[in-house]
Amino acid sequence: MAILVGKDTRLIVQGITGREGGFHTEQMIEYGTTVVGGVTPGKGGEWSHGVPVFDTVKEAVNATDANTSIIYVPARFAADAIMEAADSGIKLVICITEGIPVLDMVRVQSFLVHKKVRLIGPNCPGLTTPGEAKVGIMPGHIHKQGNVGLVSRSGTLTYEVVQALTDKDIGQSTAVGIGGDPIIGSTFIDILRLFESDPLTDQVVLIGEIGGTDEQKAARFIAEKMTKPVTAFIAGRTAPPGKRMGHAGAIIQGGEGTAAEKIKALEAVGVKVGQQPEEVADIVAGLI
Amino acid sequence: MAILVGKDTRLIVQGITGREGGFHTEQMIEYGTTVVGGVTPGKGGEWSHGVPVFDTVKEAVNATDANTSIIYVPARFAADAIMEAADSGIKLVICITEGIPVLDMVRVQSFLVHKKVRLIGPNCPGLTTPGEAKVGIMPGHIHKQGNVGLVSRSGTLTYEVVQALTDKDIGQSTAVGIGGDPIIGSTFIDILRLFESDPLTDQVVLIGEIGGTDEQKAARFIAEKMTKPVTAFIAGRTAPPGKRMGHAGAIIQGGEGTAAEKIKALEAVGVKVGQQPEEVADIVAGLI
Amino acid sequence: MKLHEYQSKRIFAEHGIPIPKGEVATSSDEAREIARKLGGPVVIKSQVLVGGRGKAGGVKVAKNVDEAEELADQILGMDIKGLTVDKVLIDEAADIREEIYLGVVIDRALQKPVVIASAEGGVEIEEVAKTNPEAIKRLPIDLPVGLMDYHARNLAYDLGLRRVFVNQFIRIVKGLYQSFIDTDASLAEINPLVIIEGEKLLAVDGKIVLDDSALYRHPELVELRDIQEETSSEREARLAGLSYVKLDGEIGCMVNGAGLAMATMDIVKYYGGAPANFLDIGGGAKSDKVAAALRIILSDSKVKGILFNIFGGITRCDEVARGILEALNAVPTDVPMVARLVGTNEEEGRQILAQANFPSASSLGEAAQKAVNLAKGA
Amino acid sequence: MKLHEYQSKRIFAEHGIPIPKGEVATSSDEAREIARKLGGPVVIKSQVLVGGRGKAGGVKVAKNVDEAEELADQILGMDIKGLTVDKVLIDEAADIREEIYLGVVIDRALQKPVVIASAEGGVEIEEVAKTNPEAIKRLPIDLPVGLMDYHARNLAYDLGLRRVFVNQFIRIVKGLYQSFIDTDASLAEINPLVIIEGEKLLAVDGKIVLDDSALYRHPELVELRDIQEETSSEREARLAGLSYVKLDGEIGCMVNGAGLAMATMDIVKYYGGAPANFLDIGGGAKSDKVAAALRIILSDSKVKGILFNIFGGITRCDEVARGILEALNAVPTDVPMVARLVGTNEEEGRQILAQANFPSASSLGEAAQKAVNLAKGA
Repeated sequence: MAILVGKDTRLIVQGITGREGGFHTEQMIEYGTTVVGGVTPGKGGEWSHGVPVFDTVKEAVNATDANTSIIYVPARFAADAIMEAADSGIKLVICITEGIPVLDMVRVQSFLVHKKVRLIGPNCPGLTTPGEAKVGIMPGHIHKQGNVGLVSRSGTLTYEVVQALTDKDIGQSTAVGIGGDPIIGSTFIDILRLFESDPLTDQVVLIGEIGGTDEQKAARFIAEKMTKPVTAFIAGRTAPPGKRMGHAGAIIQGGEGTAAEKIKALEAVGVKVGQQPEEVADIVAGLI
Repeated sequence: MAILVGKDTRLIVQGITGREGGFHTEQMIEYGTTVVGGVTPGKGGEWSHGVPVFDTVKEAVNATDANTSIIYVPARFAADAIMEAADSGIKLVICITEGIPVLDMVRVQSFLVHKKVRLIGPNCPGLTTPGEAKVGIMPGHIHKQGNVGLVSRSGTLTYEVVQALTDKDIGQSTAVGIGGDPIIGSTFIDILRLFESDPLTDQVVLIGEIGGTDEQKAARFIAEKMTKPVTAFIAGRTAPPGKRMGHAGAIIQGGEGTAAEKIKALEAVGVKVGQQPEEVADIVAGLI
Repeated sequence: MKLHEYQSKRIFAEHGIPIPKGEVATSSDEAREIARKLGGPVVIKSQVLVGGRGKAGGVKVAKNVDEAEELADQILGMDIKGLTVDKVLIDEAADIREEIYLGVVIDRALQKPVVIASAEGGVEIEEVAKTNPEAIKRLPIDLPVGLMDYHARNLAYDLGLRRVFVNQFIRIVKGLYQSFIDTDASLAEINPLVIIEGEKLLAVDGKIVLDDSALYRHPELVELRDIQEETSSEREARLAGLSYVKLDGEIGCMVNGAGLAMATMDIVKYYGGAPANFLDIGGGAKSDKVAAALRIILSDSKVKGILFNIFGGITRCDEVARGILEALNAVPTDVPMVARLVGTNEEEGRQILAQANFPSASSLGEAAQKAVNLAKGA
Repeated sequence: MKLHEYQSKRIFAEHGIPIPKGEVATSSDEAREIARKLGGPVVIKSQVLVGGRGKAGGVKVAKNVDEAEELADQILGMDIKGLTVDKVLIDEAADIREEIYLGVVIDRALQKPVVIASAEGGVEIEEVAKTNPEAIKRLPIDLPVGLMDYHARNLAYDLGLRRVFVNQFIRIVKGLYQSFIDTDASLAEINPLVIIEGEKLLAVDGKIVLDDSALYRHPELVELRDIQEETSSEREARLAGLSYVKLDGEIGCMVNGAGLAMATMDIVKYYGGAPANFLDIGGGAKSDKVAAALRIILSDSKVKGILFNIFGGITRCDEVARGILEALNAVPTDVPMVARLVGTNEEEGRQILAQANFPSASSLGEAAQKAVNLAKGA
C-alpha cells in the first residue's frame, strides 16, 4: 500500500444496488479490491455482487469491520451518506457523486472538521494503488505499479496522464482524483503531504485546472515542505473567464484562477509543467 | 485571587448603559473590581461610570486588554452577546441575564465547545472573591475573605449561606453562582475541580436545588476526585413534581431531580447536608 | 406554556406528520355535526391541560353520530383535576395495531435536544423508563448540524421497526424535530404514534410544551394560550411577573429568589408547618409587585399565616416593607404575618415595619418558627 | 443560473431589504403607466443577464412620464452583447449620496460563505480588489452557527459606516445572507447599496446567481429561468445534459470529462488551431447524447474541423463511435473530422469508424494535429 488504499482496505459501497454502484463494485472486485459489503437503505439482508447489503453504515461496519467507504448515491442523498459514513467509524470516505449542492458540501465540511475522517471528493474518480486496490471508477487496466504518485482535480484527464506514464513504462504508487468541485474533502496539499512521507513514492505528478487557488497553495507547500520532485499539468490555458468549464470548480472568476497564474506559481518553485500528457511523462522519465 | 476572578480581573460590562448594568457597574467598582470598559452598540465613544464605552467587544478588548466580561443585556440579545465576547478574546464570560430561550443556550454551548472560553451562567448572580473582586450582583458587604469555596445554582439563597458563614466568622475564598437555568456554561463539577486545585480553598460548600442531575454528578465527582471536604444544602425538599419553581431549571420531571435523591447521593459519598443555612455554617465550622 | 392536543397536532400536521381527521367542538350539537362529516366511529377527547384524561373518563369512542353527541354532552363541562372541560376534539377513530412513543426534549446533561423513542407507546415514557428502560432509544441531536435522514433511519432500525415503516418514520421524526425547533418547544411528543391498517403510521395524540422564555419570538403561539386553563391566581401572578405555585399548606410565603423561596418552604416544613405556596417576587421588586403578591397569597383561604423572607441584594428592604403596608391597606386581613428583611436597606425596612407594629424576625429560622406558631394560634 | 435584477431584488425585499419601488415593463406604454404610478423621476433599466448594461446604454434616467416612455422605447429591443432587451425595470430614481458594495459568495479556500463589503460601491468588486484591496472587508460565516448580529455589527464598524446606518446595515446583511442561504445561491450581491436622503440605506441594484446543482430544491426559482436569455445551442446542451461553452475558434471539440476537454482545447491551440467550444459529454454517454453534441457543434458555422477525444472509462468507445455515425446520418455535413478513442472497448470503436472510413488517430497530439490540418485544408 502506497497511500490511503491498498491491501488493508476493507471497502463498503454506499449505493451498491444502484446502476453506477453495482457496475463499479464489480469492476473493483475484479481488480482485486477487498469489498466487504454494501449499504442501501431498505435492502439490508440482500446480497449484491457476492457481498452482504446493509440498511445502515453502522450495521455494515459492525458486521464487516470496514474501514473505507465509497459513495455512489444520487446527489441529493450524498451529504447524508458522507456524514453517515463519518459517524459510523469509517476512516476514509470517497465520494464519486457529481452535482452535490455547494451548501451541502459546506455543511459536510464543517461537520467533518472535528472528526478523524478523510474525505476524497466529491465529483472525483476515486483512487487506485496499482496492483493492490482500485477504489473508484478509474479504468484499472491503464495503471502499472511503480513509484510515481498522482494527484488530480480531473477524471479522464488523469487517465490520459496515467496512460502516458504507463506507455513509457513508468509505474504509479497511488493515483488520487481529488475532484472537480469548488468544495472538496482533500486538497492537493493534503495528498502531497501523504506522498511526501510515503516511502513507496519517489516523485509526484500534479494535474490541476483553472479555478480557485489550490494549485498556487500547492506550489507554496511544494517550496516549503516537499523534497520529492513534482511535475505538473494544468488544463484550461485556453479557457475564457466567467464561464464554467464543466466542473463546478473550473471557472475563472474576478480574474482569479487562470491557468497562466497557476503555471507561473508552480514554475516559480521549480515544478516543471508539461504542455501535453506525453510531455508530462517525458519530464517524469527524466527525458526533459 | 482564589478562583476565576480577583486582582488580575480586567472586566468589561456588556450592557453598561442599561439600568441593571449601570447600577451594578457602580457597585462592582465600589467593591474594588477593576472595571476597564463597557460595551453598548451605538454608544461607543461615550463614558459611563468613569470608563469608556465601546460599540463592540472587539474594540473594547483591543483598547482595554480586558480578560473578563459580564453581561447584563436583555434576554433576546444575550446569546449574541455571549458569542461576541467568546469571539473577541475574552476568556471568562459571566452572564447575569435571566430568561434566555433554551435553544439559544443550546446554540451558545455548541458554539463554545471548541473555544477556550469559560462561561458562568446565565441567570446567575455572578461570583465574588472577597477583598479582591466582585463580578456580578451579589451584595458585597456579606462576604468575608477566607478559605471556604462556595458554588451555588441559586442567587439570594447563596447570599443567605454566605451571610451565615460570615456571621460565624468563616471567610470565603470565592463564591460562585452557576445559575438556575437548565443549560448553563459551568456546572458544579467544573467549579469543584477549580476549588480542588486552588491552594486558597480548604473546603467547599455546594448549594443545589431540585431539577436535573447535576448534584448527583457532583457527588460522583466528589467521591472520585475531591480531597477537600464538601458540605451541601439542597433547596426544594417540599417542592411538588411537575411544577417549575421559579428557576427554569428547578423542576422535578419524570420523577427525576428530587431533593431527596440529591441529598441521598451526596450523603452516600460522605457529604454532610445541612437543613438550614445556619446548619451549613455549623457543619463548616466543625460544630456538627 | 402548554398547548392543547388539538393545537399540538395541527402544528405537527403543518410539519408533514399524518394526524387523524378531526375538529374541535364546544357543544354537543357541533360534536354531532363533526361526527357526521367524518362518518364512521369517532373519538371524543376532552381538551384540558392535564394528564390522565383517559382515566378520568375524558376520552370516549363513539360508534355513531348519536353516540358522539351523547358522549360529547357528557364530557363537556366535566371536571378533570380541577379543570372544566369546555372543548372536545372529535377525531376519526383509528384502527390501532401497534403503539410507538416518540418525543423530543432538551437533554440537560448533553445540553442538546434528544429524540426519544420507544416501541412501547401509549403509556407515559417515565413509566417505560422504570419498567423497561432497554425499550427506550435516545438520539441526541447536534443543533447546528440538525437531524439528518441517517439519524432517523438508525433510530428506526434500533427501534426494530419493520422496513415498510422506515421511510414514513424518518419523515415523522424530522417533522417532530422541526416542530420542536420551530416553536422553541421544551417538549414535543407524539404518544402514541400508531400503526394502522394499510401499513401506515398516524400520530393520534400529541403534546407540545413551549419554552416560556422564547414566547416573544412566537406571537402566533402566544395567541393559543387558553386562559380558561389558568386559575385566577396563576393569571394574576403571570401578569404581575411573579413566579407562583400553589401548594396545599397553611403558611403563605413571599420570598425574593427561587432558591431561597424553596429553602424557605423547606424550613417552614422543618418547623412543623406546611407551605401554602412557592412565591418568588424576583429581583428588585417594587411595592406594587409586593402588593400583588400579597393579594395572591391572601386569595388562598387555607392560608393561616404569612412569612416574608427577603434577602436584599438588588431588592431594597424598605421598598418591600412599604409594599407590605400598602398591600395591607388595600387588602385588609387578620391573617397573622411575620417579616424577616435583611440586606440592602434592612434598617430602613425594619423601622418602617416596627412603626406599623408589624412582627419581624432577624433570622430565617426564627421567622419560620414564628409564622408556624402564629398560624397555629390563629 | 442567473436571476435578473428585478427577480433578485424581489427576493431581497422578501428578506426585509429595502429596495426602490418599481415594476417591470415589456412595452413603452406599460413603462409610461408605471412611471405615472411611481410619480417623479424614474430609472429605466434593461433586464438582460450580462454585465455592463449601463455602458451599453441600457440604463437611463427619465425625469418625467414622457421621457420614461421614450427611453423605454429606445431600450426595449436594444441589443446588448448579443442579447435582445425584452424587459425593462422602471424604478423610482433614488437621490444617491454614497454607494456601498455588499455581496455573499462561497470562499473556496475557507470552504464557507463569506460576506464581502466595500465602501467603494457602484463599481465591480474585482476592480476594487485591484485598485484598493484595503477597502474590501471580508466576513466568513460558519454555516452551522449562521450570521449573528455582532458579526454584521463588526463589519459595519470595520467599513467605517456612520452609526446612524449600523442597525439598518445589520438587517440588510442578515437579509442578504438569508437570501443567499434560502435560494442556495453561489452569489448574492447588492451593488450598489446606497445612502439616500433621510439617512436611509437602499438596495438599488442586485444580482443572484443560483447553484445549478441545488435547483431541484427550488422549483419556484427554476420557473424564473428566462429562456430568451439562452442561445439555442446553450438550451439544447442544457436539455441534453451536456456541458457546453461556445468559444471563438474553428475546431469543434467533443470530449468526455471536463479536465480532458480543457486539455484538448489547449492542445488544439498548441498545434496552431483555435477551439470552437468546450464540450463535455460526461461519463457513460450513449449515442443519442453524442448525436446531440454533434448537432450543437455543427450549428456553429465557424467550425471548420471537429476533434473527438474520448478516454473510455465508464464511457464505451463503441457507443461513441456509433453515436458519431448516427449523428452524421441525421445531420449530414462536409466538415472534416477526426476521432481518437481509447479505453473501454476501444478496438470495437475503432473498427466501427474504420468501416465507415472515418479518420482516426491513436494519440491526442496526433488527433489535434490532424484536426488542425484538416480545418486549414477545408
